[in-house]
Amino acid sequence: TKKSDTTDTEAGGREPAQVKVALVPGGSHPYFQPWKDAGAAAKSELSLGDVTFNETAGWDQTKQNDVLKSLAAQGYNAFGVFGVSPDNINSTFEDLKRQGFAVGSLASCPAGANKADFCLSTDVEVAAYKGAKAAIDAMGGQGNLVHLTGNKVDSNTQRRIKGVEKAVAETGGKVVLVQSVTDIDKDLQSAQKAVADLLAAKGRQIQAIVNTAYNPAVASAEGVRQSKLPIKVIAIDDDPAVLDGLRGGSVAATVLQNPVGQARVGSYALMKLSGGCTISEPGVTIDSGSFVVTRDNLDGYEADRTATTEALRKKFDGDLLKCN
Amino acid sequence: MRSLVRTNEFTLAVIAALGFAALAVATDFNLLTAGTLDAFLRFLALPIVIGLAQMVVLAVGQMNLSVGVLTGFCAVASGWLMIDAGLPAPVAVLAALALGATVGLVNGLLVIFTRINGFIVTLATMTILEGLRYGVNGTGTYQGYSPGLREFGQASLAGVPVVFLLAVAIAVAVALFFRRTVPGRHLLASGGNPFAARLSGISNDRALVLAHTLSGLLAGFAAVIVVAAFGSVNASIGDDLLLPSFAAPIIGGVALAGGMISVTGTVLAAFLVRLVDVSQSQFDINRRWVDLIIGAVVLGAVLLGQFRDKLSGGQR
Amino acid sequence: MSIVLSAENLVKTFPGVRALDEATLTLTAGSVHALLGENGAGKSTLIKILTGVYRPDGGLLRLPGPDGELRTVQLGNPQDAQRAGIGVVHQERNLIPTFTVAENICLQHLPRRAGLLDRAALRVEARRCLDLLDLDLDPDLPVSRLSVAQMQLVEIAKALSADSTVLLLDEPTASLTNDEADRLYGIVRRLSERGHATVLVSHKLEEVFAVADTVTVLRDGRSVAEAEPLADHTREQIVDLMVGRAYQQVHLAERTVDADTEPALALDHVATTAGHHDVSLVVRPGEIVGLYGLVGAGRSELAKALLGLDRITAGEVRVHGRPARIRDVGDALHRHRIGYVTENRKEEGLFLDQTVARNTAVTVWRKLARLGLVRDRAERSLVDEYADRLGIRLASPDQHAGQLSGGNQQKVSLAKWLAADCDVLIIDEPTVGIDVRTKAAFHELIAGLAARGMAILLISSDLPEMVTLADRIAVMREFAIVGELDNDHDYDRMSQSVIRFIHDGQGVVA
Amino acid sequence: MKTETAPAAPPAAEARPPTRVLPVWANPRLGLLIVVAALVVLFSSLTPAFLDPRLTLAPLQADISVYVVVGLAQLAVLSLGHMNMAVGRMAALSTFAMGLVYDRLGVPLLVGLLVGLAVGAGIGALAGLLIAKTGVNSFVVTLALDFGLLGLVTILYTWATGGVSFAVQPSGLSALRFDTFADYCMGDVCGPRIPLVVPIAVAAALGVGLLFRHARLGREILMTGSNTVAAELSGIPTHRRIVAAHAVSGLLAALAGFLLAANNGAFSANIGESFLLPSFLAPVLGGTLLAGGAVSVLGTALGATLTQVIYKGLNLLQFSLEELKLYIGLVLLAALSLDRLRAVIAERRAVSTS
Ligand SMILES: Nc1ncnc2c1ncn2[C@@H]1O[C@H](COP(=O)(O)OP(=O)(O)OP(=O)(O)O)[C@@H](O)[C@H]1O
Ligand SMILES: Nc1ncnc2c1ncn2[C@@H]1O[C@H](COP(=O)(O)OP(=O)(O)OP(=O)(O)O)[C@@H](O)[C@H]1O
Ligand SMILES: [Mg+2]
Ligand SMILES: [Mg+2]
Repeated sequence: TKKSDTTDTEAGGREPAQVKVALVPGGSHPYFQPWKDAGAAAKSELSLGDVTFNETAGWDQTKQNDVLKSLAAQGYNAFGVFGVSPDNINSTFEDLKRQGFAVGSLASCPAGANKADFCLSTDVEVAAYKGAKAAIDAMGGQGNLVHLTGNKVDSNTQRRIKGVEKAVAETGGKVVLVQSVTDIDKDLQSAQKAVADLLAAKGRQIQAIVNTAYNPAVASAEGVRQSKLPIKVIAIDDDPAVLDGLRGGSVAATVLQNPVGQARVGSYALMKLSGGCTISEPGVTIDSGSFVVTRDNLDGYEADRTATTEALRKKFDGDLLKCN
Repeated sequence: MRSLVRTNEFTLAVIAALGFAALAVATDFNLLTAGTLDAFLRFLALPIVIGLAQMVVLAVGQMNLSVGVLTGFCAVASGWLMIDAGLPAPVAVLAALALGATVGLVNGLLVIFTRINGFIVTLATMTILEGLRYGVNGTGTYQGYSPGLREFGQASLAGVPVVFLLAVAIAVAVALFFRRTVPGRHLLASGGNPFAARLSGISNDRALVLAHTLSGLLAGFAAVIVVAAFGSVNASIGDDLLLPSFAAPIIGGVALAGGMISVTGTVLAAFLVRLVDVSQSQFDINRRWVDLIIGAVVLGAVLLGQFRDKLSGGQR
Repeated sequence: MSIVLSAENLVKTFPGVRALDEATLTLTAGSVHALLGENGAGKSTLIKILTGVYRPDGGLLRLPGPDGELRTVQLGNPQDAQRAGIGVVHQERNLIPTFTVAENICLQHLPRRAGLLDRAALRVEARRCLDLLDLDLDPDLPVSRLSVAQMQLVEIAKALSADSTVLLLDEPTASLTNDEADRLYGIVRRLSERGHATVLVSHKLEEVFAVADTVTVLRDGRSVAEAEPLADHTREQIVDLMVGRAYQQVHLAERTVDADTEPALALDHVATTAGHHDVSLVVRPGEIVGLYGLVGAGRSELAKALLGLDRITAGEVRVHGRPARIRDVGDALHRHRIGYVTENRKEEGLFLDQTVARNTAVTVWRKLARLGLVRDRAERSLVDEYADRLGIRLASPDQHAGQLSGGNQQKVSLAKWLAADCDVLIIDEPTVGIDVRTKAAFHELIAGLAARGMAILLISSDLPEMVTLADRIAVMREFAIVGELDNDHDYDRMSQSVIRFIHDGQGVVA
Repeated sequence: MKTETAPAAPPAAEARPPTRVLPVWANPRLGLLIVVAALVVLFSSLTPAFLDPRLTLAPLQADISVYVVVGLAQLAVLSLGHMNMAVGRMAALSTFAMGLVYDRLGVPLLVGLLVGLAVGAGIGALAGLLIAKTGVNSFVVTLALDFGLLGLVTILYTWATGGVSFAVQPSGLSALRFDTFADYCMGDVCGPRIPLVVPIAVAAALGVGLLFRHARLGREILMTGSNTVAAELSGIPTHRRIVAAHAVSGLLAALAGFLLAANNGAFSANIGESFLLPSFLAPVLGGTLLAGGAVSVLGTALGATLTQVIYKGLNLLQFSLEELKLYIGLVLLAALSLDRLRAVIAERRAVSTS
């Protein structure tokens, strides 16, 4: 006979000092680096038991599951996770919730219904749309556009492609999306090679490149600069390499996301959930914001981001969390 | 003449020439325009050198799983030297080469002192190097280093990228080493029949260490090509080099068991793989289909080789 | 006469085996010294110690210094031995298959100029060594393209290339024709006249008596005769020393074959993709048919074509009267009960890194298996039985075949086909590298098999063996049968007829 | 009829001293076991969480189970001296088949598993057939197959699911994923805290062990690996044995894919992505040579255990990424060197005392 499932428990009743938050990205990536500091800040600000940042998963869902189990074994009880595989991560979330942990999906939402308590992430479709818009602006409203992105068989990539296509469609045929090049974010060298081949094959017909992944962004900025072609490059995120490109002119604009906000507000919400609050709409998805930055607003964007982060927290306090 | 026609290299050369011609026609000769040809050859340099780096250890019947990651490590380390330590480019280049050779030497010494299978040793050092490669600059990217070095990477001689010429020069040097130098012959003898080599007074241990050191040195050269030609480096460099490093020599006809190498075959095989790569961007083919095609091409090439062997075997 | 090498009380132990147990060898300048002993007596081990391949566990090795005084030395590796002027041909082939003949010959001291390999000098040096053997071989040919005999000759050229004062030859003639062997011994004699010393290991006692002047006999790793003049001994005495027991006659089983019996194996105007044409041959149950020819005549190839490894393009093969299409060895073994003992035990006969038990039982696992699982007990008793019958020297049935001495390996290679219990057995060069006692035992065994009704096709380049064993001798030349003779067991007469067939290339099929 | 002048036939081979058996501690498998035990002691003294039965030990066993089977899949062809560079993708294709039949036909867990195993065996057999028929190096054939399957698998997933994963959860899968025998009780007596997937892996290991130790098929595969020409000349149908070994490899890859899918809770395209290196690591650590002719199933199990223990322990110690990689490599090298040292000492002793 099977024993009844006594292990299933609900999160709740933990004092902030008992809450140990684990922020787990899918692997090492510049995008997640702000989580480290933001997590540490959240820890002291909210007097949490602990906040750790663990990027050892190496873009492998099995390894990430393993990392999560190890963290649980060490007493971490609240998890902010970027699921390596949006299509599989729900089972991992369920697994964690069964053990009575608060779980937030950070920076990426699972494909289909979200089984974590909430998902705080860039709306990638909106971000890609904004990037494409910026590209269309930069190329003067007409011409040929190319989209460079990551793993094709990933629901987020599909959403990004959709966002770019939407922006292109709005031009009513003045801008043509020549190509969406996928699967070139795994390592820098493949991105460089793909960009070089692309520029060689079609460089003269292209007016702009919009990137929705990091390695292609770095590679296309450098590649376009070297080829001296008049192509506008829209990058992503604010890694030093991208900001340098923005200042140097090889990057026309970049679409920023809000990793700091994800980590800080995410930790906050996880603490609240661990303390006995519930989420009013389980699995709710919240856009953590995206911002187009050009050389002109290089200095002001940080303030916008802080404001958005503050608004996010208010939103959680106001209508997302139910506490008694 | 007949014997030339029967070689694996000849088959590969024919396939490569036909493939290249077909692609040139199919792209309305866009392939032959300066820019396209330049990109084609520039990105051919790395697979050639990395294939040779694997080939020299295959020659003694070993494998080096760390070539790719070692290339990345040397590249990131030279980025660090130029940007964070502020050293001039020549120093960084020499350091990358020295670093590669040193790691290769350590691989070789570990293999002979522990007598652990080279496969496992290099798997372990690969993991260690992954850590080190990441440790240099985390997820950050180095770019904007030495303009001179990058110009060198972009330069062309009579329309041919200098880095490609460098790769060819390296290939010639490797061929010369195996063909014309005594240590090179000893290395091959040791790979062909270790026991017989030992009975002829050749030290198998020395051959192993030499092969691994050379492999590391070639990985160092690969790193220099990366740094010079591509303009930016980070800790992801080298992740996609492991399989190509095996594919080029093995398709090129190098025996896994050791003792037999083919520099020409390795170069031609790298050329073939690059050809598939380029057709993908020329025709906007889904990468997944490209994988299928590469699989088919590789199988086709070896089957053809087999067919040719059968034909020539039948003439005996 | 001055001593050029002295090995005293050498001891060498392998896990489970004491290969050398206080063996002593003294070599004087200008001598041709025979080193004799049964299979597994420790001859090769001794040679390997003298060339720095193995280090002895005990005993002394002394070589003359520059002043001629003997001095204790340690040979740590083969280079040390080379430097000490010791050249060697090991029993096993030790060539680099992908290298050219010239490179293999000069591998120990590749000539260089300006740091690079000097190919011209290499060719000259190789040519010189090949000329010593009157060998007309292209020095630029890769060794992998040579025949076994040619490889053997290249090995000898390699040993000569070092200009050694001591030459150790471990079974150098095992795969040579008589002509080639004679040429080799001519060189050996010339060298000894110039003061070089040679150690010769061979199981062909005729050769030994013809060439050597002194002899050391090993038995179970111990020297039972030390550097005695060979002239003081008769062949029989030497054999007694080797065997350690009084000389006895061996009786080959009596057989009578009825010429009307349905042949077990019949070839009717067979041609093959290997190049055979018009090959007709019958072997009846209880009969031993010899297939004689020079190396490369196509005898082994014929056997392999019969087993389906080459295609038969014309003619007919009949097994017990029924036309047979044999696809592979499994087919031959299980459907037609034909077995083939290969001449090349290392590459084709044995699984060197597997246990003797598995090597022996591999052909009969089908019979030993119940529900697909092999019964270890049955396998064990099978191995014990054949080790016993063939006198295989084993430390244990779980010993790897590669650790056995050459003769014992040959026995294992035969054992698996005896175990398979075939009607027809093709035996290819069964006694190459086999000691006299075992050779006689093999002969007795083969005759015994025939007496019990087995049909045997015996391929051999050893004419005395042929004359001893065969009922009829077919002679093959250039992939065709050029003649067939009834054997009257008179060596001189038979050899004359056979040689005539070979040289004239024509004869009447008897 | 005729008499030959030669000495008497030999009597039975004289009794020789039996082979000295190496001491128990010199057994290579035992060495690995000791290294594993030492690491377990080390890790549990460094972090007590290592002994947490629910959060560490149970998942650890489940992981080991997967990688033992992955190692066995490679071992099946290493026995021939071949390699299977497509283990991972064979697993992916097979789990696709499983997901498809669960999703479309709603078959029970076991039926889907069998379908997947059949697909795995089939694709393995195809690889074997190509290798045997063409004589092309197994590395090249399976590498090419790997590329081909990489494309095929994603194309298939896109076609069947529009994504990279089946949403279906056949009944029983979650039990395999979460339950241990401790969850099943007879009255008051509950089983040990061993995940349900463990017996599957144990059965696979026993099966492969039986195959290579006692079955004619397995032995003939080993002989083919040891010396193909000699095997051919001993009447072994080497082509069929090559096909069989590759089919077994594909079958085990499929099983590993199933176990991983059970552990992860989803049938998805990325199953098997990380199989390649571990598949070699486990058998080679366990003493199986790349040259063929000899395998060690127990060693493979211990090799997989060793790597997973190292990984788990270091994970628990919360190293940063660069430290983690560094230490995995170093611990691996150290463990192996110790094992080597032990073997060398054992050999010396055996020789000097016999
Ligand atoms: N590497 C080894 N490992 C274990 N045992 C060995 C090894 N080499 C030789 N032996 C054993 O040592 C003994 C002597 O072998 P050796 O090869 O010296 O005999 P031999 O006199 O040359 O015989 P043959 O005439 O058959 O060549 C044999 O019992 C053999 O099994
Ligand atoms: N005329 C030839 N030219 C080239 N190669 C030959 C020629 N004749 C024979 N060979 C090769 O030499 C080898 C020896 O042939 P085979 O084994 O059939 O001869 P054999 O009569 O059995 O001689 P043995 O067994 O004594 O060597 C084979 O590989 C065969 O292909
Ligand atoms: Mg011998
Ligand atoms: Mg022959």
